[in-house]
Amino acid sequence: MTRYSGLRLLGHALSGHARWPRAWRAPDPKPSYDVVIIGGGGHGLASAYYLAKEHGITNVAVVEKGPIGLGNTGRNTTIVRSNYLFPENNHFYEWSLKLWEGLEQDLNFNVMMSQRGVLNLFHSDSQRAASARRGNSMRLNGIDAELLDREQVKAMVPLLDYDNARFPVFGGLLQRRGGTARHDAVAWGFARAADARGVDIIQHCEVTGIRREGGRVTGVETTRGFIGARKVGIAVAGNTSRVAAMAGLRLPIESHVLQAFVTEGLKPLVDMVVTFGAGHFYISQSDKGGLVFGGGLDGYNSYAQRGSLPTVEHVWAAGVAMMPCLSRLRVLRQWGGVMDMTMDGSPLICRTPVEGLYLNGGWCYGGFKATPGSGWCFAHTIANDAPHRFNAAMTIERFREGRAIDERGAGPYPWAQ
Amino acid sequence: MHLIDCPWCGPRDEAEFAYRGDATVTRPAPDAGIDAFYDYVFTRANPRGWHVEWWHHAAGCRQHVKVVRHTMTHAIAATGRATDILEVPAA
Amino acid sequence: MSAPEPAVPAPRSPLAGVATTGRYGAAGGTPLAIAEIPAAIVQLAARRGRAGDLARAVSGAFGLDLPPPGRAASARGIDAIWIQPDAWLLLAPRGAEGALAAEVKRAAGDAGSVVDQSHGKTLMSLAGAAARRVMAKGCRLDLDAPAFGPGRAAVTQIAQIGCVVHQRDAIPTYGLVVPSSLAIPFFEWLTSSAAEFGYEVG
Amino acid sequence: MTGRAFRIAGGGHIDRSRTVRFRFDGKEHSGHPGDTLASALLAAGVRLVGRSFKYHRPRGIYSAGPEEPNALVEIGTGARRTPNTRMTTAEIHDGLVAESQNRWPSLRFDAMAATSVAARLLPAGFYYKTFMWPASFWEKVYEPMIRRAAGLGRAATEPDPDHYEAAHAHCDVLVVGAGAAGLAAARAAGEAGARVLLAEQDFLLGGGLLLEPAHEAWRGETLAAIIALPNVTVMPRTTVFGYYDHNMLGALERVTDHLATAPDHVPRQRSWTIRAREVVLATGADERLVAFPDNDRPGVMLAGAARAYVARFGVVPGRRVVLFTNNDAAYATADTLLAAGADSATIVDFRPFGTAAAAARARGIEVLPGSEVIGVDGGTSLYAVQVRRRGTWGSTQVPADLLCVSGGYSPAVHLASQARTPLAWDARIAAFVPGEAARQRSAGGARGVFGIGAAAHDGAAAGRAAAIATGCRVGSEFVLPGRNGDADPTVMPCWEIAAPGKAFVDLQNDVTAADIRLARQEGYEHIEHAKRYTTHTMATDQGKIGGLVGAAVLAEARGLPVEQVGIPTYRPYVTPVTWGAVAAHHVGKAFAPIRRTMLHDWHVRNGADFMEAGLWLRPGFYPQKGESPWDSVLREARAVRRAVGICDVSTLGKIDVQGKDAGVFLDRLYMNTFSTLAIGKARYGIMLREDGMVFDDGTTTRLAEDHFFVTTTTANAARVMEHMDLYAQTVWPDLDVQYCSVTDQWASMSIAGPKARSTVARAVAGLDLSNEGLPFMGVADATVAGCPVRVFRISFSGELAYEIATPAGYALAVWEAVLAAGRADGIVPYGVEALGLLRIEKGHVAGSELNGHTTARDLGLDRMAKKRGDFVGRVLAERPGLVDPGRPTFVGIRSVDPKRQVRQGAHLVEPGSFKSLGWVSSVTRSVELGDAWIGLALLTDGKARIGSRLVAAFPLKDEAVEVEIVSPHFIDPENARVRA
Ligand SMILES: Cc1cc2nc3c(=O)[nH]c(=O)nc-3n(C[C@H](O)[C@H](O)[C@H](O)COP(=O)(O)OP(=O)(O)OC[C@H]3O[C@@H](n4cnc5c(N)ncnc54)[C@H](O)[C@@H]3O)c2cc1C
Ligand SMILES: NC(=O)c1ccc[n+]([C@@H]2O[C@H](COP(=O)([O-])OP(=O)(O)OC[C@H]3O[C@@H](n4cnc5c(N)ncnc54)[C@H](O)[C@@H]3O)[C@@H](O)[C@H]2O)c1
Ligand SMILES: Cc1cc2nc3c(=O)[nH]c(=O)nc-3n(C[C@H](O)[C@H](O)[C@H](O)COP(=O)(O)O)c2cc1C
Ligand SMILES: [Zn+2]
Repeated sequence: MTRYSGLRLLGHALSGHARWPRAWRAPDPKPSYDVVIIGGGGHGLASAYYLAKEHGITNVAVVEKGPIGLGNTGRNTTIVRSNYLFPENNHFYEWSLKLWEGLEQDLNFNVMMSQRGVLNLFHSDSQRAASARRGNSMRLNGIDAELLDREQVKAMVPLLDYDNARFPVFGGLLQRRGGTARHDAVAWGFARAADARGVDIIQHCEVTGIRREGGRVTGVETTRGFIGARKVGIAVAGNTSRVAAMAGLRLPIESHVLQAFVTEGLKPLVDMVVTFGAGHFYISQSDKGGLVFGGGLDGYNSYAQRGSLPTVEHVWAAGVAMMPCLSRLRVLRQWGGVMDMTMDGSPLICRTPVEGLYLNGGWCYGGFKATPGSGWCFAHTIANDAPHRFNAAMTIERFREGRAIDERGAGPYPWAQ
Repeated sequence: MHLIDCPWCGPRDEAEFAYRGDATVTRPAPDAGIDAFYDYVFTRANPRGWHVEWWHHAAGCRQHVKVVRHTMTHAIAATGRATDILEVPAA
Repeated sequence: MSAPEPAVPAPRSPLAGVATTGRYGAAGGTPLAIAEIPAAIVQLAARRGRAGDLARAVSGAFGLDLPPPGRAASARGIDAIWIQPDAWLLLAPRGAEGALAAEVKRAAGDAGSVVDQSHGKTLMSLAGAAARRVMAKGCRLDLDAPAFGPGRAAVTQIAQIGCVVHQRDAIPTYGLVVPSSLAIPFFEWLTSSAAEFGYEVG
Repeated sequence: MTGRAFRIAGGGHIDRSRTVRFRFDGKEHSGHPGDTLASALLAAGVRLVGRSFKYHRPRGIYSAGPEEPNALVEIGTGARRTPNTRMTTAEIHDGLVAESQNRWPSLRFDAMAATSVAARLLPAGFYYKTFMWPASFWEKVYEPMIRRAAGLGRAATEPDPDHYEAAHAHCDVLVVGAGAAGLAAARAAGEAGARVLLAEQDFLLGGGLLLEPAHEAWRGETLAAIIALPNVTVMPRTTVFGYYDHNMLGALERVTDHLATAPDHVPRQRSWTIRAREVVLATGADERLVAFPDNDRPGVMLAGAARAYVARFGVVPGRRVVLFTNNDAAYATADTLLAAGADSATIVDFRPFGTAAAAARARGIEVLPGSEVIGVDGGTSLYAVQVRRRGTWGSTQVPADLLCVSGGYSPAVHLASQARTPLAWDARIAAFVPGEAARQRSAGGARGVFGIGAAAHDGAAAGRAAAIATGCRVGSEFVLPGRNGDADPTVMPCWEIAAPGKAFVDLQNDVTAADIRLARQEGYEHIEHAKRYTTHTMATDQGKIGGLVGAAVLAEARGLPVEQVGIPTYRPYVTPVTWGAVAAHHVGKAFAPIRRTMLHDWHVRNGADFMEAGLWLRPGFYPQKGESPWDSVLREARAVRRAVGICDVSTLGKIDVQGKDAGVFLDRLYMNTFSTLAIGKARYGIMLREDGMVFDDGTTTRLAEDHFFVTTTTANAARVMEHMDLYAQTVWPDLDVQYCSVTDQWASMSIAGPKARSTVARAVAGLDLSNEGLPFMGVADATVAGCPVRVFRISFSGELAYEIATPAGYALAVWEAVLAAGRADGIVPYGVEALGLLRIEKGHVAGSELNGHTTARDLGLDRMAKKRGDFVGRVLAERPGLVDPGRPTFVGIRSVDPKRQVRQGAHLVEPGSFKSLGWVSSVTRSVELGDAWIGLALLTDGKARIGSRLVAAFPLKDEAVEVEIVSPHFIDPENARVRA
């Protein structure tokens, strides 16, 4: 792998950039691999990378139906944080955040991880209490969190509506180590680093079946033929139910649309991630200057990566309600992604009832921040045929057993999670 | 934005409805046991294609409307009352 | 111990102090008319399988044919508006407390469930040539003919507030029934939407 | 340049009789009504208007419409400053103030232009490869630098003073675009009787017709005919920005932006949702640029735009003109400019010598066939163009102050593609055109039918077909322009001219053809990867004029036809949409409606401090002079414990349930049994979700055999109704049950305290309040001050208490009567805070315990479950994890040092440990326990720990408070008081 650096850039500039190599190869599939990962999103690519890096398993293919990184990895609002309530989640996400913190150097790819801070506003005593419970849980688990009062929030984000708000700002829960990263770069960076360790990244190769013999996985049928595998990992956010069904699994998942928006480019205006507590809305500013924002699910099953207007109306209204100066700005583009919503809003990284078949999915609207941690834990689970303690609770059986990890307490209603 | 033909109110905007999920699952008999209830409450076919589902006309007649809708195109093939059995197109 | 029985005082409007009579908004032209109408409001629902009995009973007692979905009907000063399958709102000029509910219950017998909503719901009216344009600022229904017209009614949502819309005549005049606890924000939406055309609160 | 006016004497669509004054970058300019900021500045001789995004290159006006990539400015001042506004669509008005953006210190001398020098170091994606060392520098140094350099205009930071509206429209046929095709479509559909909406983003209707004096008469007639049709609504200044499911389109109407002073009560902009049965997309076509070196210099402009400035705005954007084209249509630009007084025009035609060239020569115009532009000379303005014969080396310099470019036209398929209409490649025009779609058709330029005559005919046919599809009969025929004047639309594809230098495919984002090739070389060869790696088409114009060009460069590099490479996904918005317009009414205080109880005004008058409860405002407490919040809460609660208090509890959800099966219905919804409840009695009940967790609680009263009155928590009122709907309609449709919300019908107030009986007895008439007459959980009708009331003997506070419900219109009368009656008993109004204090002392659960995480067992409420029979949640509540004895259970806590505050949200840990054993759900200071801090908690092995001590840890404030674990029932565990 040609290492990237400022010096190298200078060198290539002299030769008119004519000699930059491919970031990753475009190999044909081999007849079989030790591990086939289905899905070339951030999670699939990270899984392959950590299989190679942490477990020395390099005979690995990532098969992706389209170009890599254009699923949810390529369309999310890029918030990275580990501010969860339950220990099952906060240990996992904290581990992921730790991996983010060194990711640039590890991958030799600038994923623009920017620890700008994530501020969750609250607007009532009961919301403050819920934030406090969560923040205290984080702190007890060694994760940074700060509880800000109204004045502290005002000093930090003066643009909020402090005078005329329908739901006044009471304060906020701040995680300074949270922030954003460049979504595309994450996929590309993992792809390049995995490829450098020998992983085959096979694009435009859709898995159409999962072959089993005697209850054991033997490989995958694809649009480019059968590919044998001793172990198969599913990491196909947005399509988890469909791919799992190829192995006869029926999951506690519904697929829903989540929309996102970006404004025209602006000079720096919002310098952290801010989430509204009185409506579905959150915002940050990208390095290019666009305000990237979103809200809640549209709230109906859908595999279409596009959404509907009622959600748009609510999200935009919430934005102006929270930050009145947004009103005059113009929104440039809206898009949607398909969220595999589990019945408790928490993910699955686990073995399945089919031997040799592993599942990584159900990321709901929060899996971008999990990318390195998810890949790391999934690789561990596949390599050892057993979960790491960070993902031990993220099983399918938890629903049957009554051990849901329901942060919001919303219950088995995916559209409300 | 979906236009849902409420069997009582006529075509109404999606904004008036609250989605209430898969209408193909039926509540098991009270003594059916945990597994049956687990299936009913948690597991979903979640098809990419035609889906029979509930849309509660929350801001209208407050009825649960049964809707056959395509989860890729969002086309609606049929709507009906809660007890209606609706035809689901082949593909 | 207990106090002597005074007369029932007049109920207070949820818009008391808010809907002040006068002319507002843009000047010139004929203003829209906005008013709160004190009304007795009763919710009537047929018992299971008794819709026919109920219809006959109501028709017999009030000369009123309970309307089908999407419609309203009027007779002897009572408006009936379809709101749900086998359920209607009956509206009449405000009289003695609970009188309409009692009369309706008497007529319906065990064929219907009757609930007094005279306090729970507030009736307003909006009238004038520009009324449809005002409504378009919050109402997602198609209020143009032939989709809507005199005698038509619908349950919908306006400015996030559940609302029964009843077109009473061709002017058009709309009767608007909203939950009383939300009457003020509804009135605020209504008047801010009407301001462009000028309006008079009566 | 000086001396000669750029404004020509006559023609076009501006009103020369009036002058409009405005400022650009501090300098005053003037123009005429009908001008855009762009045309007025061109008329004033201004050529440099902006700086590019990355290299800060000088830029001029490139187009004459919303596709503009360069000419973006900040318009307005102070709170009204609006960044990134396209000069090419902004109408001027007196007093308008515009400023250039993304430059420092000035437009002409932009220090950031230095990046241009380092451009070689900044190829596509350079930031992915650099700025990684040292690691800590990214956030501190590199990123702030990038952010300051990037971005475009500056947002105002004050709240927007303008107001906006949303509105809804319905029609049979929506026609988008009012060019020849759209006008004809609207007229045809309108005359057929359809209800038509015609939306046009421009302030003038006519599209390409506005450039054609020969067709002005037809435009006028057609417009008049349309306006005369009562069933057609014309919406100028209205951009249709998005095409959503089921023929719902979004549009933005700019209502007052063009006015110097806006009339009162009129919104600045209005967002429309338009539900159309049929849609005709007559959105025309966008002219494409050609990628040649320095194709971004001020003085380079699209050919159609140059023509528009002359023909529509009466402005000559240049005098020595070079026209670079690959199609016949652009020739008209040369003619138009010459006719308007340009000194010279040279046509550089990419194609071999043909009929158009011959005709132009015959008209005396110089034509260089088979030639191409390989560069321009100039910095902030243009003085020459480098032209070369194709296939040769070397070039000639043609002096010029304006270079008009036409790479052909791409149909504006944005909306069609958003609606998922498949696109097909049309080789004739080298562009994508929309394929078949249901309930939607494109017409005219929007589907590659170019030329006024052809477009008009196509539009009329589409309008007619759309009307017929909605059930109309064919309308009358009307005159359409002839097709003779239409130019041959065929183009010879010309995407990039291979020559050294920066050839831009995306002007605003500074993406060059070389960037696209680099992306491919590094493996980002899919169009969507190339887009993201280079940011091609991601600027505010979304690649309207260069998008396809970049795709073609990529295709060339990959050795594939363009149609196989495709273009990036079209998404809303066709042009960017004002945020506030879609937010509309629902901002500020109107973000969500405020629900008020009928006692609201009384609470205001009596100094209540309000708190939010869902949409409701409820009195939190009633501070008296000099009181701190805690002072008043404690005073109010003490009054209840020692004498009597009154609290407005009208916000509780109330549901009237009737029917033969009402009891059975409630039995199945609640853990408890209600069918056995005696008439005139109330019972507390718990409702579960189907997954076995607690959903809601409340009391239910039986008013008659077939009539119940259910109360819910304030927070869950609507959800409980939905829950009932789901089960009544889809699970047990055979039950005879009718129910409706009566939350607003009944106001209710709780009168609680040892003296409650005395107060209530004085207030109510016709009721025996003795324990025999109205026992605990009894209900009876009575009157207060002549108003009908229903008296419930129920208690949340743990004291002897009555809840008086009255039809809401009487609330004030009843409330005041009770207050008067209680004066002798020392009655005090108390708010939600005191209510919370009292219920915590009593150990009643509320929202913070019923948070969706708890089971009835956790809360010690499982004994309420009926032994037999079905109810929602029964089965799944028995899952192993939910009956696990390790689950946290409900306990009380009490600060060991009564002065030390315990906080809600603290966790319970062993001293010195970080392992959370549970959490504190509710806390208060207690009146019963001498102001001590007490609370409720959910704690692992809760029961077993009663009597032991733990630490309530609140690391967010570095607090650790020793607490004793106690029973959650701090007062009167035997319930003697409520039965007193
Ligand atoms: C609008 C939006 C905003 C979001 N915001 C955030 C946020 O701020 N923070 C956060 O943490 N998370 C966020 N998320 C969630 C986050 O994007 C996802 O959870 C995460 O990116 C999932 O990554 P993945 O690699 O699992 O999935 P993906 O990136 O979707 O990758 C799955 C891949 O599998 C491929 N695939 C599917 N089926 C097959 C098949 N049969 N054969 C081969 N390949 C197949 C797909 O093509 C796809 O490339 C957001 C999501 C959306 C849509
Ligand atoms: N080679 C050629 O001959 C050639 C090539 C391209 C275009 N043209 C032009 O094609 C025209 C054909 O007429 P036409 O009617 O199809 O196109 P047109 O360009 O005359 O009209 C399109 C209209 O639609 C409007 N519009 C576009 N998108 C819109 C949106 N989203 N919302 C609201 N309005 C929108 C535009 O402002 C414009 O007024 C001729 O006038 C000619 O000038 C000719
Ligand atoms: C963080 C982030 C920032 C984005 N910024 C822009 C932008 O500046 N301009 C733009 O056109 N699109 C932007 N997009 C949207 C993409 O163009 C694209 O719409 C999105 O990734 C979904 O892909 P799709 O539209 O191809 O389906 C951004 C997307 C994300 C996730
Ligand atoms: Zn309905």
